[in-house]
Parts: sequence; structure tokens; C-alpha cells
Amino acid sequence: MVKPATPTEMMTIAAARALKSSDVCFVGIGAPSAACNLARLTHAPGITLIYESGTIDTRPDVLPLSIGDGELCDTALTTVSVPEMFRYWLQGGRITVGFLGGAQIDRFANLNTTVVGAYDQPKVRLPGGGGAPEIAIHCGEIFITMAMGSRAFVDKLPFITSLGHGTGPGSREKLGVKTRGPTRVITDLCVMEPDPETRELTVTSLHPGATREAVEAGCGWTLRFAEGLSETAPPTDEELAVLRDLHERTRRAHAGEA
Amino acid sequence: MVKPATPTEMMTIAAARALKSSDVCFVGIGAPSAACNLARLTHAPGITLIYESGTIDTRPDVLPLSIGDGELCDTALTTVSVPEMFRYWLQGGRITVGFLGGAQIDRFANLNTTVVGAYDQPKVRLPGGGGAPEIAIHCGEIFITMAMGSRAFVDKLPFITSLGHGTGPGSREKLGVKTRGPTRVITDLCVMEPDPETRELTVTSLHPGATREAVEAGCGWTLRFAEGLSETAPPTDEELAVLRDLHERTRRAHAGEA
Amino acid sequence: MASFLSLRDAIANEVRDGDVVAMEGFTHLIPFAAGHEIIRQGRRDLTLIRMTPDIIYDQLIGMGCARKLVFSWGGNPGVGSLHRMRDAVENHWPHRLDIEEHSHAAMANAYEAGAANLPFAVFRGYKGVTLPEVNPNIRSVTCPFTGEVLAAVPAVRPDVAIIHALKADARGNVLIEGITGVQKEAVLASRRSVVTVEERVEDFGPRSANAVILPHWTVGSIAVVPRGAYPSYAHGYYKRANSFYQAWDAIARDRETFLAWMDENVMKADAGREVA
Amino acid sequence: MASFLSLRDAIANEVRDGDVVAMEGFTHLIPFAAGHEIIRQGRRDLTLIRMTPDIIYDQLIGMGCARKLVFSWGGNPGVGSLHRMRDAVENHWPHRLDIEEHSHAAMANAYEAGAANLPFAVFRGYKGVTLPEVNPNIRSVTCPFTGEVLAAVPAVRPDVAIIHALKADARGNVLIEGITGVQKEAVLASRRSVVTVEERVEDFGPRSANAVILPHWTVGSIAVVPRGAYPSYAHGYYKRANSFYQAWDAIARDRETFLAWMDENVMKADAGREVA
Repeated sequence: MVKPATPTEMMTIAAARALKSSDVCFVGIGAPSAACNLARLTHAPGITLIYESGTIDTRPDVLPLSIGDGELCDTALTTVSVPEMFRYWLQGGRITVGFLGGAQIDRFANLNTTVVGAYDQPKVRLPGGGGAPEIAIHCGEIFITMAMGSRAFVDKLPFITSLGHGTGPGSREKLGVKTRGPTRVITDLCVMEPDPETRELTVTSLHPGATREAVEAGCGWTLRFAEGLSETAPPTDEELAVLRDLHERTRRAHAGEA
Repeated sequence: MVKPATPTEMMTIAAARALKSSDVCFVGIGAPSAACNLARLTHAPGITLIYESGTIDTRPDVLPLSIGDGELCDTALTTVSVPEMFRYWLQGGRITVGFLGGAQIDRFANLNTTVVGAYDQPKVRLPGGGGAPEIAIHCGEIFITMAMGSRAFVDKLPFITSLGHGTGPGSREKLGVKTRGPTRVITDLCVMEPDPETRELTVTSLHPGATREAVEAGCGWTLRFAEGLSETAPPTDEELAVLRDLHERTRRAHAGEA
Repeated sequence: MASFLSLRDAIANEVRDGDVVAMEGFTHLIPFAAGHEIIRQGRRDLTLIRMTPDIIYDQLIGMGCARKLVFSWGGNPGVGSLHRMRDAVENHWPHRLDIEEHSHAAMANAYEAGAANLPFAVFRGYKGVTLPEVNPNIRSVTCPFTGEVLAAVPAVRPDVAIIHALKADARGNVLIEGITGVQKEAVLASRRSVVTVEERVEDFGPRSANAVILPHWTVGSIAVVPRGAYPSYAHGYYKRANSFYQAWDAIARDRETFLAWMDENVMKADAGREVA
Repeated sequence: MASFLSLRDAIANEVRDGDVVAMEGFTHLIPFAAGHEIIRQGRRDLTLIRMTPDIIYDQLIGMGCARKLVFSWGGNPGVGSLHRMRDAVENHWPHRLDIEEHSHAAMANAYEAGAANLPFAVFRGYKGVTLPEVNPNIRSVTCPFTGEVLAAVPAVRPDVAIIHALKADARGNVLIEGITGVQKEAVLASRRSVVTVEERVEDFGPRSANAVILPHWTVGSIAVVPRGAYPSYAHGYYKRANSFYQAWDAIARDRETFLAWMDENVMKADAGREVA
């Protein structure tokens, strides 16, 4: 029998399911890249994947380690310059789904990937925003993938790297931002969605085997659960097999490089 | 023996002589294109020719009829988009010599290619500025080629399409323009240069056979002549032969198209 | 999302009376066949945007399709005037034509800004010239770091862009090579688009990693129209008919010869079957 | 005007203590060999600009070459932290490092503005985030047509740009293909430049009409350095050494192992002979 899904695999599969064949995705490295390619190799063969290195409509056979691996360019419809990527494609409003993750997230799905501690006297210096500040406002909607933990899901961010729902209803609108922002946060334990009224992240679905208690323990604020809380459908054999094949091909390909 | 040069040929040859092998030229159609290619085929083999259609370092075998003939692209080092041409290459300050011409010119080498009569009630609607307004300020220096005539060399322009020396000394500087502007006007009868002090166009060289009287008759303002007025060296046999070959090749090539 | 249609259906679907239309192609790949179909379908009150109006806009203007022209150089390249455009501006024939005039730099930047979803374009230009006095859409912005004052123009955001390209593949991706002008920007800046192509291929095959391609999901209606750019040209397919450009001067100089030529060569032609 | 030099001479000629240096390459074509030569020559007080600092800047920072870092994402892609960069920012080792931090969009636009000889770049960005509070070089401009407020950053105008490219031809024209990043912009925005290339060819031969090429008169010093991007990669030459990127994490985590590795693999290497 198939080995059961790990929490990370469940997160990736849940993210993949949220994608449609008609989507145009701005893909980040890690879980987003795995999720997007899993979607492409299963239910969404027509999906368009764009990496910020400039590769448009790429179909990598193995997952890239970086945002600009040769594999992405080799299999792309075309590759544009980075200024063009950020001007015509991202700011141009042509991306339907952007993926983000981060070191920290708050209840309104704002993200921090910049710094823990004071900016000038950092306790932990993180990589920084990269494409995130503009991905967060220009993509039609944002999916966030993050593993839960109380140091990651925090009550208050020391630094807002990218905008989620700000301080609640009307925040994005007040800033003149017309896109939907984070519409789901896919974790290793559950899926959260912003409450339609308060914009606060609310658990809408628990992954198989995950408990309310575990989810609550992995969150630094008092987490709300939706009334119609459901259970995430378990991974199908096909989903797991395709995802594991992809990771195995990737592992072999990267090991072979020096 | 070689047929003597026509005034137009003399104008083209005089313009070609002013170009160096190290120049990067923004070329217009007509006499500028003939002059630049003549220079390339004679004393300036290394000259870089750029047409505003995006073709960089092009080496056409025949003269293009338009700024974007296929010949220009086929023989270019590379071809860039038109926005890139105007942003990175022209505004980028990478052009040493720009060529301009026009329906009308004044004593400070300002040009009109827009309209004769009132703008809203034009007597003659001309093609307009095209690239000229920015060519005039971004190229290191400007060469102007125009056939003389009192309706072309006028005391006052009804419309300034592109800046020459404005109203005289300090005009360009006051506008924050750092390039040299028109450094010579090459006509069918003579060469003019701006007076170093007054910036007013002054005849510095008469073409062979051209008289002061003929030059004066072709100008709508009281034209000044430089103290050290010289005679333009007559076209060499090589210059004439190369220019006529170029025109003959061009004539045959364009006649063969339908 | 790209769909393949006949030229007639593509124009009928995408171009409406009163639209702001950008037909681009910088000497190369001018969408003549599409322009002729607009004339045949009798579109009216169009705002026509184009850096270099060229013969195709002379024809549209002369046939009464345009209410306004936005442009930066309106001539017959290497030949002389566009007589129908001049007749409209100078004598209001066949009717009044409003104009909004820019420089090439301004329009190239305005298309670029439109493609980038910006409300305006910034550039260094229009210094010491008269045009800003007659065009209220030429304004300025001040650099917040240096205090320098720069020119600003509104982004071009047409209702519909119309271009001619070399190839479309089976999914509707569109390939442009050679002198690419502002066509990519025009399509990306527009709400809708019509793309005519020389040919439809299953797959583009081997190509530069950086080939100029419009992905299918950025394109509206595609029509396969071989020689659809004639008398302009298509890189690798056919050359510019320079002699036609020269011949046009005499055809267009006179209203009657113009109308007779259009009737014979455009109005009586079928969509997709273009005249030589 | 391009001149062909040894890597040692190219760096010695073009890079001076205190310079503002942009070494670009977006994952692809990162100029590692040139960076190592800067380290060997002991340049100091550099302001290093780069969208994604990557291992090469980790090395330059760890070896004490940098006074300031201008960047938008400072990590080891797909692996984790740049430990030398973090050690400099968090603990001032080997000395204090000033940072000026942007988003990718801001830096991409700032390079584009630099190449276009504009004093600043305009874009829609930085909404609802903290960075503008800690970076005084993030300002705004107001659209003179719509009143919309947009983000503005100064153009990037380095003293010297350093890039690695695929080929140079005999005249010194430089060809880049694949993921082209912001390298063309970086060179065009800079006063001087060093370009390392995989190979020198007589002529580029058949290529796309729209190939990404820097003409020789826009380029400073060119050095032929095969594998000059390793452990980054060169499209069509060799692949990215992903396993080296993974191995770097352990090497750079500790100051002593880092210094030992640099001594063995960079300081003792000759210019042009790069380590595997």
C-alpha cells in the first residue's frame, strides 16, 4: 500500500487542488512550486506557470532549486527580462494566483519575511521581501502555504513585508488595491480562509488526522473555526504518486549536479 | 569622366564627411540615410547606424525607403523594441550624432516639421515630429541636412517641432539640456555652423560653384558668413561613385518590389 | 483567451463603433488586412491610435471611419504626405478629424506604461518645443529625489489593439520577430485584441529562449491571413512593397481616384482575400 | 569601447575601492569568477548592489569587501540563509554592513530607469508594508492625470556593472540568452563595466533577429573566463551546481570553515582558473 501522506505532502496537495487549468500562477520556490507542478501534472494540465526570473509558461520535469534554474528556461514558452516580468506581467495584472509564504503571518494574513527584532538591531535577519510586496497586491488572489507553529502564526508582526488584509475590512480598498489578497492559507494541518466579514483567518477544513487542539497549539492567536468546518479530502493515490515521483526525479537530478 | 555632382549629392557627401568611424548615429530617411551609409562605405567603416525602428548597427546594402525596411533588420547586429529604442538607446544618451531635417528652419537651427499656419487651422499639415523632439536633445550633437530656399530657411517659425539653439546663447542650458545641439547644417549650397558666441547659423563653407548671392537668396533672414569662409572640397571620384552605386542599387531593388 | 476566427468574425466581435483602436506595426507587420475589414464593416467614430499612421490610417480616415487620430508622425515614409489625412485635417473631408499629437518617444513610453498598467509615462522630452502648448495631455512630474522636472503623458489604454504577427501555434500563442515595434505593448495595454498571422503552426519548434511571444491568454481573436500585412511586410515571408507606397501618393492625392481605388481593391474584396 | 583583457587586468582597471558595484545575474550567469577576483585583489568599502545577493555576495561580505549592500532578497535560493550576510548584519562581522533594502519590483524598475537615463523609477508598489518606514529612498509621485499616488525609487546608477555572458564576438559585442535578468540594464545603467564570457567567437552567426546583445560600444572590459559563472550556470554550457548551493550552507555557517574554504578555493586560485 501507499505510504500515508506526510503533513507537508498534505499541504502541497491541498494547495494543488485549489488551482485551475485556466490559472496563470506566479510561483515561488518550495511548496508553491511543488503544488503548481502537481496541479499541472494532474487535474490542471493547461495551467500557466510563471517564475519571477522571467520564464513564462514553463513545464519543468523536475522541481527547480532556485527561481531561475535552467530547467525552467529550457521548458518555457519564452523568457523575458526581469524588469519586463515585474512591469508587464505582474504589475500588468496578468497573474490570477500568486503564491506566498513567510517566516511569520498574522490573523489578517499579512506576512513577515524581513526581520525578527528591531530592523536596525535584528535578532534574526531574514531574506527580505523579494517579489512579495508587489505579488501581494497585483495577483488576482494569493494562496499562502506555511507550516503551523506558534512562532510562525503570531499575534503581531514585528515587520509587515507583504500586505494581506491589513487591519481588517476595507484595508486593501483604502490603499487603492483592487485585488482579492489572500483567499486561503494552506498549512500542514488545515486550510484557513479569511472570514467574509471580519477578514480574519478562520479554519475551514482540517486535514485528515489533524485535531483542533493541534491547530490551536500551532497558532499564536486565538484561532477561529468556521461553522461548517470540514475535513480535507485525503490525498488520492494518484496525487501522492505524482508528487512523490516529482520529488524523486528532483532529488536524483540535483544529486547528479556538481 | 565622372558626371559632376548634383547639389543634393554634394549635400550628402558633405554630411558623410562629418561622420567618424567611432560615431553612433541615429539615422533618418533620405539624405541622412544616404550620408551615413556613404560614410560607412568609404572613410568610416566602423560607424554604428541605428534607425528608430529598433535596428542597431545595421549595414544595409541598399537604402531603405522607410525607417523600418526589412533590409535594416536583416543586416543589423540586433533589433530592439521601439520603447526600448527610445528609452535605453536615445534617452540613454548612447547616440553621438543625430540627423534631422525639416520643412522649415530658423537662424538658431530650431526646426518645424509640424504645421504651416495656425495649429488648429493649418494651411499645410506636415507629418509632425516623430522622433525629432527627443533626438534633438538626447544625441551628443545634431547634423541637419536641408535644401536651401526662402520658404524653408525662415525668419520665424510658426511652430517649433524640435529644439536647436532656442533663442540663442544659454537657451539649451536653461532647459537643462546638456547636449551640444545642431553643430552643423549641411545644405545643397553650403555648410553652416552656429556662431560660437551668438549661436546664430553662419555659413562656414560654400560648395563648389555656389555663390554668396545664391545662398543669400535661399535664406529668409540676413545670413551671416564666417570670416574664414572656405570652399567645400569637391566630391572625390570615389565618393561620387560609391554614392551613385548605392542609389542605383536602391533604385533597382525598390523597382523590383511589388 | 485566444480563439481562432475568420477575419470577418474577428473584427465583428472585437471592434465596435466609437472604440479606441490601436493598430500597430512599425513599418513592419502593419495590419492592412484587418484595417480593410474594418473599412468594409463600416465602423464609425473610431479613435485611431498609431505612432506612424501610414497608408492604412490614410485609408481608414479617407473612408470616414475615424473621429480622432492620436499619432506622432503622419506621413508616407520616404514618399511624402498622407493626402487623405491632410485633407481631413486641413479641409475636414470626409468630415472633421480631431488630432492628439505626440512625439515618438512620448507614444512609445505611453504604450509601455499601458502595458505595465501604469496611469502615466515619465520621460525626458518635449524641451523647448511648441507641442505642449497645443496638447493638454503633455504635462510634467517632478523627481522626488533630484527635483528635476520631467515630461509626463497618459498611458495608452485602447479598447482594442490590432496587430499582424508571423505565426500562431495551436494554443494561440503568437510569435513576432524582426522589427517588433510596439505591438506587444499595444496588445498588453488593450482590453481586447485582434491578431492576424501569416500562418498557424502546431508548435513554434526550435527558437530563441527569448523569442518575442504573446501567450495565448493575453490574446483575443486570431485570424490566419497570409500576406495580411501587404503592402507592409512580414519578416521571412515577403518584402515591403516599396513601389506600392510610392504609387499610393498619386492614388490618394485626389478624392475620386482614392474612392475608386478603395471601391475596387478593398470594398469588393472578401475578408481574408487581400489585393495585390 | 570594449577591450579584451585578462580577468585580473579587467578587475584592476575597472573596480576601485569605494565604488558602487552592481554584479547581476538572476540565478543564471552570476559572475562568480569576477567576484572572486575582486576578493583576491582586496577591494574595500564597496557598495554592492544586487537584487538577490546569493553566495557570491555572501563571499564578498564575509571577506570584508563591502561597506553597504543594496538588495531585495538575501538568501541562498531553496536552501536558507546567507550566513555571512546575516553575521555582518546581526553581529557586524567582519565589520558593520549598512543595508538599503527594496523589493524586487523596485530594484528591477530602478535598473530599468538607470538604463533609460532617468533619475527615478515609478511603479505601483509598497502598499501597506513597513519597508518605506525604514528606507528613506522609497518615496512617491502623483500622477498628473489621475491623481493616483505611486511609489518612486531612485534610479540605480552604479560606477561599475559586472556580468557574465555567453559569448563575445571579435568586435566585443556581447550575447546573453536564456534567463537574462537585469544584466543588460545593469551594464547600460553603469559608467563602466566588466563582462566575463564563456567564449570568444569570430561572429555570432545565425541568431534571432531580436537576440539580447550588448553592442561593443556599450561595454568596457571583456575577459574570457570559461565556467566563469560556476556554481551558477550558463545556458547551453553547463548546469547550475545545485549541490554546491546546498553544500555552501555548512561551509558558510561558521566563520572559520568559511575563511578556510575561501583561502583554499579562492585566494590561492589564479584569476581565470576557477575552482570546482
